[in-house]
Amino acid sequence: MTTSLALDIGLAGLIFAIGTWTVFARDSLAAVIGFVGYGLLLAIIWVRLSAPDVALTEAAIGSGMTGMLLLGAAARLRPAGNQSTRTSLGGRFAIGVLCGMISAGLAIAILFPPESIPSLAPTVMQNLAPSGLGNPVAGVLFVFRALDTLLEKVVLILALLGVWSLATDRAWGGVPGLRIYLEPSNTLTFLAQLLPPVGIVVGVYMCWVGANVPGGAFQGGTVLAAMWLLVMIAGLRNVPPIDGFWLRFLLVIGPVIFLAIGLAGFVLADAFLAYPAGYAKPLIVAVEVALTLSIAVTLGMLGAGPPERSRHS
Amino acid sequence: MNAAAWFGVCGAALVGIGLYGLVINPDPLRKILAFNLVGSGVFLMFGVVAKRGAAAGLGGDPVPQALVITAIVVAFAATAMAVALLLRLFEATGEANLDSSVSGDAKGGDARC
Amino acid sequence: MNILLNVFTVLAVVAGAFFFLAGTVGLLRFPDTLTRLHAITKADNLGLGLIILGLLPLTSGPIQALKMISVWLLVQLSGAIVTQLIARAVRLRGLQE
Amino acid sequence: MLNAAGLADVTTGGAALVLSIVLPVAGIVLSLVLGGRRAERIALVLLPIGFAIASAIFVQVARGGHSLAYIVGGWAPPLGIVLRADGLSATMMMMTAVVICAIGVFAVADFRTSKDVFEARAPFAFWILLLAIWSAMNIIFVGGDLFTLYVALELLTFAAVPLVSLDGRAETLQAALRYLLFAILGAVFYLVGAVLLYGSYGTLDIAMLSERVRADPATIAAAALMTAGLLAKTALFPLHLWLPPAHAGAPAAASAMLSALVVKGSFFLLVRLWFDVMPGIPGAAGTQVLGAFGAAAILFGNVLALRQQRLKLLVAYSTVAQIGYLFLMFPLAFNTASSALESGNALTAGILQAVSHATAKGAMFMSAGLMYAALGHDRIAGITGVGRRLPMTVFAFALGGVSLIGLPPSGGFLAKWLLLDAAVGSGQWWWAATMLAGGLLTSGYMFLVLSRAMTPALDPVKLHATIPQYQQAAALALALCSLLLGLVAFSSFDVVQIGRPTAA
Repeated sequence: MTTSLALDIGLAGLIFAIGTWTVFARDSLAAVIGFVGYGLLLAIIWVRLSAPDVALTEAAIGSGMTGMLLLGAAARLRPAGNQSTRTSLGGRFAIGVLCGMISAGLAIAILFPPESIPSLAPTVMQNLAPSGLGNPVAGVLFVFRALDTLLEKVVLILALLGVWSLATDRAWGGVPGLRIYLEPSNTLTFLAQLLPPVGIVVGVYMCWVGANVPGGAFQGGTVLAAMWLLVMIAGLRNVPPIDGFWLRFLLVIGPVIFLAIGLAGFVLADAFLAYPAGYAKPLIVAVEVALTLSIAVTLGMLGAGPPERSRHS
Repeated sequence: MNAAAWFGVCGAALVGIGLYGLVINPDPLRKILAFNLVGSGVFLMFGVVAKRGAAAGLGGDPVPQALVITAIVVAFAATAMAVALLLRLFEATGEANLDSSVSGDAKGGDARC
Repeated sequence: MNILLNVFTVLAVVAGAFFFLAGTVGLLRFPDTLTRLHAITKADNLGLGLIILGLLPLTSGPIQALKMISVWLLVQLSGAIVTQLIARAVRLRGLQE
Repeated sequence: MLNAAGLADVTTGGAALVLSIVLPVAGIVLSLVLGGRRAERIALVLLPIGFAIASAIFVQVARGGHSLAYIVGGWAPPLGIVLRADGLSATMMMMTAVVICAIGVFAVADFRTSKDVFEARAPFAFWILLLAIWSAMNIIFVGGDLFTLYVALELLTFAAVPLVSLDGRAETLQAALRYLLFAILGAVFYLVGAVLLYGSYGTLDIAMLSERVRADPATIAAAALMTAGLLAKTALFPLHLWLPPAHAGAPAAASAMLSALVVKGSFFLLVRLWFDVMPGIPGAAGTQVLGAFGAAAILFGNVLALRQQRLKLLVAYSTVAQIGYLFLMFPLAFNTASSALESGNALTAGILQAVSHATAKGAMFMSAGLMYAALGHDRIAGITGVGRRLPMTVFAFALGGVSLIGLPPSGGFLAKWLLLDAAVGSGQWWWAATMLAGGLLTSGYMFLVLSRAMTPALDPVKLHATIPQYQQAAALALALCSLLLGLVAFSSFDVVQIGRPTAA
């Protein structure tokens, strides 16, 4: 057994241990904090699986943004405690056996791959050149399976609409109350002044290089969203009301441009979501830039929660 | 067994443990957390499939990798909506429960503790 | 020269790892929030700093080295401020646990 | 670009498939940025256009006698994504268009932005969600790629859950959260299956998978997990617990959409999976198990419906029962000789049941909602005499019931007749017995409601709100669709079978 294999097994074991702990921990807040650490370790596994794009996404969205939402919720729900009844011992045992069987089945399915392992990697590399992209993952997301990426952005927007729809009728069009409430303090303000310039550079960089090296609209957009949330939490900028024109505009600019370029493909190229020969890369970069903005705004507003105060009060 | 296979087993185990937590834990927040465990386990298995398909000078098959990115974003959207619903439910009833029947007003009839 | 640099890398990384270990033990074993914060900041600042210092000779160029140093600086910044905020919260709400 | 020459004939007819997806999406983003009551106007403009597109696809498929396809971006599978519309998709798309349009007309009265505000919460959200549901349903019907279908499934969930809690009452919030947890877990199960299939076959395209699929452990595990996930989303007994509170608690127009359409989305994926991707995998035992769940759903759902005190809950439980009928087609379509699922009359019957239930249930939820609005409550004990005041509404409710029971000439009759015929023909009399018992129970609760509604009240019924004629007309139109659907028996050919492997 080589050292690196031993380290990988240790990493997998550690991740499983933390995952198990988040299920059984008594305190919800502690479990959520464990989950954030779990997400960061998972990002390392993704690097080990030669998937740096996924690692960035997991760290930014799977661990960072999800962790922030869950932390805010755990802090708010703390006084609730838990009055519901627990499952009986026999029931727990039966469910445990069932879950164990599912795990075992999945493990067997993944441990015995077919004799010839299928892969689309060669096909992707053969067809990537005309698009001018250097990052094959970006190629799959924006060239070969652009429809999925477009729909996924619609999913995000719908989730935001769903969150907003939970507001009271009176608060509609008003300002979201940030879930994570911190007393204003000088140190936080200091951080919110110092970090965003760096963060914005990082976010823009991630989006910009995403066409050629790991990174891209989702990762960059998440970093921008985090910076925006930080500035709002520190009170340096107000949370915008949800019916503001610019907010709505930025929210949809990504899918709108994506859709427009896709529809133009009917006329200028040979199909919907096809790029005219020679213009693929600039068009994809345009889509990525617009998507980064939209994703930043969507994630930021998802973090801020449903509107709680009417604009005028 | 190579490292990827171990990660695959880890993913399968995470699906099971997450599923257990999702069914057993009465607290909705912990259910949401457990759902994220199940999701990450599934993604990890997809990552192993990608790693197995390493070819053409790439460390892994880029198609499943791209699909995982999409799936992570979708799972986040689900979490965001679930958390918002949960907080709104807590605000409306003062408790965060899925199994007790809640009524419109917070002081509803049943005094279960 | 090369061997010297390698020895330097190993020493610095091992020292950094030691601080991480110590910080983790402190986080788990110390009695209250403030002392735990004290332990974990040591791991952050010194441990990460030493590891990055040790890795600097292995970087492929000044840009990469700069990136790694900026990682350390950012961790310093966020670590210090978050610690400050937690300590403040503890002071405001009284010592718990 | 990949074989551009060979694509030309595939892509020309298929552009309508893209439009059927993209148009509602464009409506969603436009509504968000323009805001206010323009969301309603955009939706109302898109309703007829979308209807025209669905009709065009339906006519093209029915006339041409073969399925349509569109290769998105010019990238053929396994790299790219194909949209396909066979007879199955065209039928379901047409059904969705009809139901959505009726619901759109119905909802104009309930989701109007009042004059004194620029934008109001419920109407704004409702009209966008309506478009989102339409788009998601269309993707599910024409998607040819298992992952695109996963995204569509999630899109459907994120459109459906906010509809449940649109009222904002505590119990609907709870129902919505429970629904969301069921739905996202179901989707994750579906995704695991897709992962395993990709790992074995290197493609997610349905047509390519159907050629490559083998009965190895990974594939069987994938089939089982995907089925379980989709059953949770379809609310087949015993995974139905989330459905009644969610469907009964939503506003009438939303309930109609959830019960008529949303559960059909995951059901349709199940049909695709079992009939198209892996007809040979489930085996006799698998189909019998699925049928048994269906039979249990019929009996259980109907008995519970019979015991409900509230009209909307009764209608919701009847959905649980009617979903059961959909699953009887699996054992009945199973051919023991070839040991595979065959697309014959049983498949046609199942799809017909889906379509007639969608139209009937849409009508029934609308009428139940109108009675609720008129009386201020929906206690079945208190609806005495409402038949006099709202004859059109009660008539629509009754016609919907006719289809649920399976009386001629309704679509429900034809569907159940075909199922019975298949059950008797294949010697599986136990399904026939279940269906007959289910029909009796259904007539029981329909009689209970209608006899109350038609009994003259002692003192005149006071209506809390005036019910616009067009709302009643929308409900009645859907009910008539369901009633007249049975007449397709007189047409000589079967649209559902177009593009099926065995039909050619």
